[in-house]
Amino acid sequence: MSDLLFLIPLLPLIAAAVNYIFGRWYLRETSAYIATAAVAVSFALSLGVFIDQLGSDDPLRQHLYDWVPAGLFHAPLNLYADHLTAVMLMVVTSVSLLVHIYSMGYMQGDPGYYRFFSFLPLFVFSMLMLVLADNLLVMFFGWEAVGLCSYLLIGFYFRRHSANQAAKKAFIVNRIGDFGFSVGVMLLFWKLDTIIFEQLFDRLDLLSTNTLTVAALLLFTGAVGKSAQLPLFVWLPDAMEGPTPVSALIHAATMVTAGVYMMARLYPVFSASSDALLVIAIVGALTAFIAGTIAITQFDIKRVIAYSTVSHLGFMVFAVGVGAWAAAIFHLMTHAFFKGLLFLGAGSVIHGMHEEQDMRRMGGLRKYMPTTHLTFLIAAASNAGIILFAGFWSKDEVLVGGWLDERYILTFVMFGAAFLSSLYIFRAYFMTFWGEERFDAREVHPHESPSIMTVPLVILAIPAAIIGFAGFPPEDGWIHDFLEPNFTTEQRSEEAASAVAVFQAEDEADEHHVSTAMTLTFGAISTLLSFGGLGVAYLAYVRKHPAFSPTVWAARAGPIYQLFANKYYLDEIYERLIVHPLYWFSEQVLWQIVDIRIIDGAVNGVASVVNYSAAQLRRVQTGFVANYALAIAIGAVIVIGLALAFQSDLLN
Amino acid sequence: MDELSATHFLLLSAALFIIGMMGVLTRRNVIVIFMAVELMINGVNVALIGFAWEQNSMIGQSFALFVIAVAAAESVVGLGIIMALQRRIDTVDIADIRQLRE
Amino acid sequence: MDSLPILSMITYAPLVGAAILFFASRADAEMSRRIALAFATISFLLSLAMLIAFDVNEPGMQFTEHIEWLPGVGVNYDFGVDGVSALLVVLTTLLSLIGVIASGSITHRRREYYITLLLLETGMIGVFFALDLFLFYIFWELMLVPMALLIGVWGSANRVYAAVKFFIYTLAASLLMLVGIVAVYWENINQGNDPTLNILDLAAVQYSDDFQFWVFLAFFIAFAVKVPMWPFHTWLPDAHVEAPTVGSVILAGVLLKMGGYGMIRFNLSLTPDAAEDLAPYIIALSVIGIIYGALVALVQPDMKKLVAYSSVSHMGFVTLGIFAFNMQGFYGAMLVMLSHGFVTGGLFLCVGVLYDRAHTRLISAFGGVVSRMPVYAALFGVLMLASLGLPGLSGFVGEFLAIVGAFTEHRWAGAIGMAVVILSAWYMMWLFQRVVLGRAAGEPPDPLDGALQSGSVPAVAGGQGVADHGDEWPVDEHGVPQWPDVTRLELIAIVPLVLLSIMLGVWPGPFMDVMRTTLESILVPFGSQGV
Amino acid sequence: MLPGIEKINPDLSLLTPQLIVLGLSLLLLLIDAVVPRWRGAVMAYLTLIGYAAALVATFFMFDMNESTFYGMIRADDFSAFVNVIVLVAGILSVLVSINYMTSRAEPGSMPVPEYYALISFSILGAMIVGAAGDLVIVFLGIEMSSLAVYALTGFARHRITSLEGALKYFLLGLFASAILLYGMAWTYGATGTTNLSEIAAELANYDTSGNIEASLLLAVLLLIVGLGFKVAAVPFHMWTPDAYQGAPTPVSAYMSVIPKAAGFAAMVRLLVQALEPLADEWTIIIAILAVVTMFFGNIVAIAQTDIKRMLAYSSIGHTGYMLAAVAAYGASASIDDDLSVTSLLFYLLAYAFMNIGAFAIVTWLQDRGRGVDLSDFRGLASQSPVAALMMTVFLLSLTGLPPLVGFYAKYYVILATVDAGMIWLAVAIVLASAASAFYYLRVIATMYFAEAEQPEPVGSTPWLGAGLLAMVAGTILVGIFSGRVFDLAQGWVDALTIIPG
Amino acid sequence: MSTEVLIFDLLAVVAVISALGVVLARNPIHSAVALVVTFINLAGIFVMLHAEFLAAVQLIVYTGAVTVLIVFVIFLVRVNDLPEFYGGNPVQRAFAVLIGLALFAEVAAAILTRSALGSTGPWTSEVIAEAGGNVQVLGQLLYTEFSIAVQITAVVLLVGTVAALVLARPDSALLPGRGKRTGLISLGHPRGTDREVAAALPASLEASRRGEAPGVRFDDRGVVLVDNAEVFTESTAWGGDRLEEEE
Repeated sequence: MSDLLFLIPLLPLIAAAVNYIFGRWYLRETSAYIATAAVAVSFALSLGVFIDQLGSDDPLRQHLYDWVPAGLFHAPLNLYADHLTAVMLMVVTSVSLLVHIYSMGYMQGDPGYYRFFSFLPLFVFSMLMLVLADNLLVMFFGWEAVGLCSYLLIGFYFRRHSANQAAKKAFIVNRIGDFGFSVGVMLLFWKLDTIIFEQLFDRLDLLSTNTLTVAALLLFTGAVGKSAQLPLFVWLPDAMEGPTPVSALIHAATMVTAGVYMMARLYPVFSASSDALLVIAIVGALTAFIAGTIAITQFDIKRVIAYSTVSHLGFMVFAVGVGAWAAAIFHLMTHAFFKGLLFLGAGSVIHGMHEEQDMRRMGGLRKYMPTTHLTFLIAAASNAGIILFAGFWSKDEVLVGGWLDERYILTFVMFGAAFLSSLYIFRAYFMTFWGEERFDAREVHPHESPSIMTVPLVILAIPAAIIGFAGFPPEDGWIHDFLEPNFTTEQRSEEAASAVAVFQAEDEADEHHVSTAMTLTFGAISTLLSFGGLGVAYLAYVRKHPAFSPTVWAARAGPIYQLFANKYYLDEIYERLIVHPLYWFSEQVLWQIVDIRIIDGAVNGVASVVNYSAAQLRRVQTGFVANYALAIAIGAVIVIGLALAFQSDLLN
Repeated sequence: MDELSATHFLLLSAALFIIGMMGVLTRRNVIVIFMAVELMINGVNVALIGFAWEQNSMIGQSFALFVIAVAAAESVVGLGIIMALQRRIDTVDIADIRQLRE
Repeated sequence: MDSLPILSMITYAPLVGAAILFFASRADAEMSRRIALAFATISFLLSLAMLIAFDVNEPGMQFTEHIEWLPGVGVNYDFGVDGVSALLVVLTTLLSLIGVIASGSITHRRREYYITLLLLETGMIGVFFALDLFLFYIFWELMLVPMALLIGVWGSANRVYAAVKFFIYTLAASLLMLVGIVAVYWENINQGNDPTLNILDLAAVQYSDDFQFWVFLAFFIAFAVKVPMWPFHTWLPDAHVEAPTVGSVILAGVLLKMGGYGMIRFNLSLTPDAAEDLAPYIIALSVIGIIYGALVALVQPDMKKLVAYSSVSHMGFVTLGIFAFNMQGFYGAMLVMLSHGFVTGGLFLCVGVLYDRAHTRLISAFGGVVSRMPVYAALFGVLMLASLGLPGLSGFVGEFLAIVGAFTEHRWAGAIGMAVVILSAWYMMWLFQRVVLGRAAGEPPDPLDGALQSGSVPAVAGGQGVADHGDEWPVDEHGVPQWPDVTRLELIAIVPLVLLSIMLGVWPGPFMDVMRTTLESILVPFGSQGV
Repeated sequence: MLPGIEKINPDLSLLTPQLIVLGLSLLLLLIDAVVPRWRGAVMAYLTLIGYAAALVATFFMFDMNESTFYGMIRADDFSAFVNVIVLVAGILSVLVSINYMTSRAEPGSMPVPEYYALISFSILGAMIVGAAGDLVIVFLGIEMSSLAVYALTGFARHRITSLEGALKYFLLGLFASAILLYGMAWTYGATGTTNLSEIAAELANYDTSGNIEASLLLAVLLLIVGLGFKVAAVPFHMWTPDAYQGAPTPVSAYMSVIPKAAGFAAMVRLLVQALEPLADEWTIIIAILAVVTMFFGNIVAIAQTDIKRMLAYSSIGHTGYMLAAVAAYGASASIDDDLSVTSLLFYLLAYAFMNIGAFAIVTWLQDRGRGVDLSDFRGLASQSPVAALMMTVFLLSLTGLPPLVGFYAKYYVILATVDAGMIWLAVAIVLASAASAFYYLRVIATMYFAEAEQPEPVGSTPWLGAGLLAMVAGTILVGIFSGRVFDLAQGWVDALTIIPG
Repeated sequence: MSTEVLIFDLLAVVAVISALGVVLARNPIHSAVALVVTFINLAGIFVMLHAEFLAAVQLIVYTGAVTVLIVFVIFLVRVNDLPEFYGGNPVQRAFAVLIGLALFAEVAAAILTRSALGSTGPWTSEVIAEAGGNVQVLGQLLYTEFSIAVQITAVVLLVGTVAALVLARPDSALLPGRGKRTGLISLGHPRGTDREVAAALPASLEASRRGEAPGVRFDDRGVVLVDNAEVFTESTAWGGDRLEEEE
């Protein structure tokens, strides 16, 4: 199996290259089949890897070639698949495959069809490289490459200014995170002389706690960018400029979770620094809550889902921060399916509504598009954490993890986020599928999408509904066992081990002996919160209960509502405080003053001084012979005088 | 300074030399400048002959002879230039002869 | 010199071509072009052969040539190539060949143009081969004149200023190097050695710290101006903007490399102690240059200026890497040089393609080029991404290694230098967005443009500025000139660079193999880890 | 004890080149009187043949170190090399002159026959300075050379500026001659002899470790001032721009090299040979003069638009470099390795090729009816690419750009100065060179980058063309094959051998 | 104070005073006369220095030839037009005096501090007398040690002659045949100089400018080309070549 590992990313890459080069003139529609087939084979192979890993604790490895053999900084292109990778492979290839199929319908007739089916497998390739990497540099390659694909696909409609802006913004904001990430990589390399994961983990005990904390925080910066955490999440809502399948695949299911995956992959680094984890937990919790508050004020269906994504990424990051590693990955997995499904469903709605995205111009769609409605409902329930649906199990575990880690305040914040996630998703659901038809029926004729789109929805709905049982019973399900090897620290040196051992002992005691009572309590709270959200949404948007009227509440909340609706003015703050000053500084200070006036001014100044002195000195030459003779005489007197004074015995 | 010594002659030579030089520096009439230079050269000759007298060598006198001869040749050339110039522009004032400048 | 003098053949093939062109006064433009092409190709093929025959395990000089020249003053004709120069020479011959190919848009005094180009090539190759300081200096200055002529004769509006500035700036700086060369020459003799100017012999001598300091400065300033390092960079934007396309390509692709090459070859080997002492200051300047170049590039209204300032930024990595004194830094510096040659060369060609069509380089005059020139957009896009350091393309490996190298020695410098990944993405993507993406001036906006923004951002039509299109191209109903996509010649010129930059990003191994042993041997005096 | 009148038995063979040139000069005068119809070209051929013969004779004069005429005449490698410089420069100047003399570039007519005679006399004077072994001979040689050049400067007698240049040159030259003479008198007074070798021998007994006696120093200083005038060192340079600008262009070309060569030959003979024991004193003075000179010349040249005047200032700048070479004297442990005068001689030879070359292009343009202003060069590259290319070669060589001879010359000077421990002087040289690039480049820029305004220059000047070719070849090749030339020049150390009269 | 010193002082003082006269006299003729006085005094001093031959040469060459030459030139350039003035502006004069005094101080310091070399040469007055006198000894030296210098001096004198001839001889001597000549007259320059532009042209020229006068052409430099230059030389004010003087 390990010999075929390279095919998993390679096939999509080939598809991407072939489609890009030949797509425009030769392949055209055929490109979709090539891409889908490649991804399908990748999926099959991933399945093989998964099955292989199910029964084995030995990771699969494949050495391809030495990518960057720069002395100690040795970055071989190795593929590596352990349990964690296997889970990610499954998630990535399955969702990708479905999105590919779905896109064949969704993108029908688009002039950039071939381009789409070139970028999409390229993304799959990049994501698979990220997942399969065995060292930091290859991971960084995948990390940046998915960013590129995100850029290409957000800006897919490159004739739209807003799409271009969003694409650029996504890339640049991501790069801020990447900056931190790469400094983290360099820090680890500097201290440990390697960037290969396994060697890195072996040598971690050489690091002081402070260094570890710094390294972990730097690496986390990468995750903040990629996984759209506070304060860098601003790019993700704008990323909805891309075609909806892209949002489903990249900005919900896979790419944005790369940050979480990265932290899981670097578990030994992160788990060794409790300070860093605390920061991570706080960021995650705040992100989850704040994104939720924004989501309830949005009217664009994709934006609601986008903020929901941010919020759920916050859940995952929070899980990492409180040491609930398995829960984080578990939530990542369930979220991939239900959020992918939500986006695809939203895409189907948009498709059926002739590119309308504003929920205020929708309503009552359930009778026009039943399949979409049903699958969307399943996904929404999962997202809201309605009991038995996938999202419930994973979210519940995150909350329990927070409590067990004794982050009580944060856990309460997370409760709020959980309530909000139920509220906004059902708000969206009800606004879209229930209530009166607010669109102009003369122009818009809602219709169900073709089966090429609905079939993936149905397929995706299955895991979105039931995949949660992979984590049943809570804290002790299959997923926990499977990921166990990834999240235990081994092989620590004596002294470090003793220090960690205590911590770990407590940890294990807490984690693996969760009382049934606690499980039940948290299940109850979760259920309460999710139904609470559902209920409020129902009352407000279906029953139009005056006590829950959104307009009234919006007016009552006033500035707070404005704050939410304007996403805390983060974009504006960045624009005013960073972007504009930077432009001003670059142009007015650096370029116009430092460069042109000072540096170049000095250069030209030398020339001017020379020219000026030339113009002045030439006037010495008066044309008057007596002056010339005088010059000679003065020169003689000076030369003779000085020489006599200094060199002769006259004065000395 | 009771005895006649080379110092006397050297001082005289210096005086002549410098008076000549000041003539070159102050006069505007080309011909007078020319005369001033002759003064300088005579100053040199006094020095040469003075040194020869002091050292009992004839080299100085011989040198002075060549100086006089060369000075004569120079006079010829100089006066030739003055004549040629005077033929073009009717002046011997160097303040008028300053088209070439700066 | 028993074997074939292949290095001399590589060097003087273009010179022969130039001489033939010079005397072939009847040759018309097309003929001149063919002759130039032939000799540039010969040089390129010979250099490839040299690279193939190159023994990567040999740290010293290879294919050496030695002719006694001016024995009285220790000057000899010494040629040789090692892992550092081999690649740069091939880069030079390649870019020169591409330069000849891409010169189709030159319309006047074409014979002289090709003569200049070929002379320039000889000068550039000689710089990399020369082992004798005197010979090196000759080649170093030799290329000044053709380059200044390229800018001054075939450049655009403000070309005279740019040419003169380029010439005097670099001349002034390199003249100090001449004093340094002479000082080293005498110091070597004063230590009781035979008169020589061979760099290998001179490097074997231990000089006093004080002496090293001054000699280091003398050499360094010459190279720093060439690199160009902040704050010696202001000639570059002017030169680039005014130079013809090929001039810019060669300027960016090869001339700037000579600075980095010179530092590795001369500063490090002659004055290792001074280099180590002064490294912190140089690192600081490099970092300033990296960030500064990027920030200033951000606000440039002119495409070439933007790329020029980005060069300042990129070349900062070269000095950063070199003065980190470890393997990563060296690799990084070398790879950045190669990558910058491919990528910036390619970018200038891309700018040239647009300039040939629109006769302006103002960014504001463009927009939506992709709709009319999709192939062009793809090529430009790849180069843009390579320039901003996307992993898998050429820019990344070098820059990352350079920073890793710097980081292990100077934490803050590495960290701050890394921040340029944000800025480089910013200015390159913004450039790409304004020029290639979007819409041309006059085109109506997309109905869905800004639909997501809930009305806060107005829909934006294409580029605001108006280019002077003349009647050269047919226009569509919006008055947008329908430029043809890249021609076959342009494709031949740009595609190799694109492919090379991909290759360098995906598989830099072969490149690194060539330089490995040499870099390791250069590193020996610095006793650094990292082998 | 009367020394009997012995029959003097001089070895005239040691003066072969000088005698050839003297014979040539007299022959030219004679022809003018006897066969007036041979005026013009025939005289030019004769002149060229004569110089070539003298040059050939000179090559037999190397590797000699003898004296004759009671030590008044030295035949050593230094004098031979000076002969080479002035004869090469003479040949080149004549080649530049031939067509100019008959062109209509100057108003009125010029007395052509005397022209070649005067040039020959001037060259003879310079050669005599080179071979001088006595103060008297130095003086006479300089005067012979100068007198002829005064007349040549005013050769375009119908042009007032020509006469004005001659007058200024003459008056100041006379003034400087007086100062130089005064210095010689003082030297004589301090040492009791005028023989250069004997002066050196005399001074060798003198304690030069501490402060020098004022009168001796005065002698040195007056000599420096006088010679400084001859070589156009600032602030004794004032005549240079006016004389160069006023003189007919071929004469400007001529006098940019040969009187300068004579001046430097005198400087070497007087300072290096005779006053060698006082080297510590005069090197520093010369060094300071060198710096002032190179900067003043090169900077003021920037402000000039008249090419001849610009080249005049440029020649002042080059004087600075040559002075630097002289100032570098005395540093080497072994005098046989002393590069100072070697580099000076090489510089002079290089300078002959490139500077006469630059003037030759100006002449070339004048022959075709153009002026000597910078604007007359506009767009020359598109009208006469070869002429423009040649001018570029000369100017770049003057800038000191490799691989042209000017670079080698400058390199050797820097080599010498650094050897002498005067790094600051070397730095000054390179900075001044950079400044000089300003105005040299401006001419190149005008030729290449500006649009032509005047009609294409037409005309036929075969001799000038031949001369230009020779000078371009020299400018390119002399540097590359400078090894042998340099060895020849290194023979100057012969001059330091003390051969009493 | 010996008689010698007294005589010397007398001669020296007169020489210096007359030298000052040369420099200070307003009229160049007076300068010339003062110069002659100086020379004569110097001749006397030469005699004191046992340089009898040089004294004679001084009288003959300087007071004879040179002064005569000078006076000749003064006449040539018309005495009435001679400028009678001192040097340019007062600053120049002040500087000149200052510089002169400074230089004199420097030289005098050198003179007064010098250590005399003493009698190094063989030519004491006895030896000279034995050889037959100053002239004999000098002659002997000139024919032996200085023989080459004498010859070179001869060439120098020849050069001087040729140079003066080249500059001063009239054009007519150069040009074969005096028949039909093309003269060059610069209209823009009064008195043939390049300095000022004529305020008004003579009427005949105005006519010729209109093309009415035969045998006259204008070229583009503002120069009149005439077939017969004499026609236009009625006024020396703008006659270029003073051709009438050569007739």
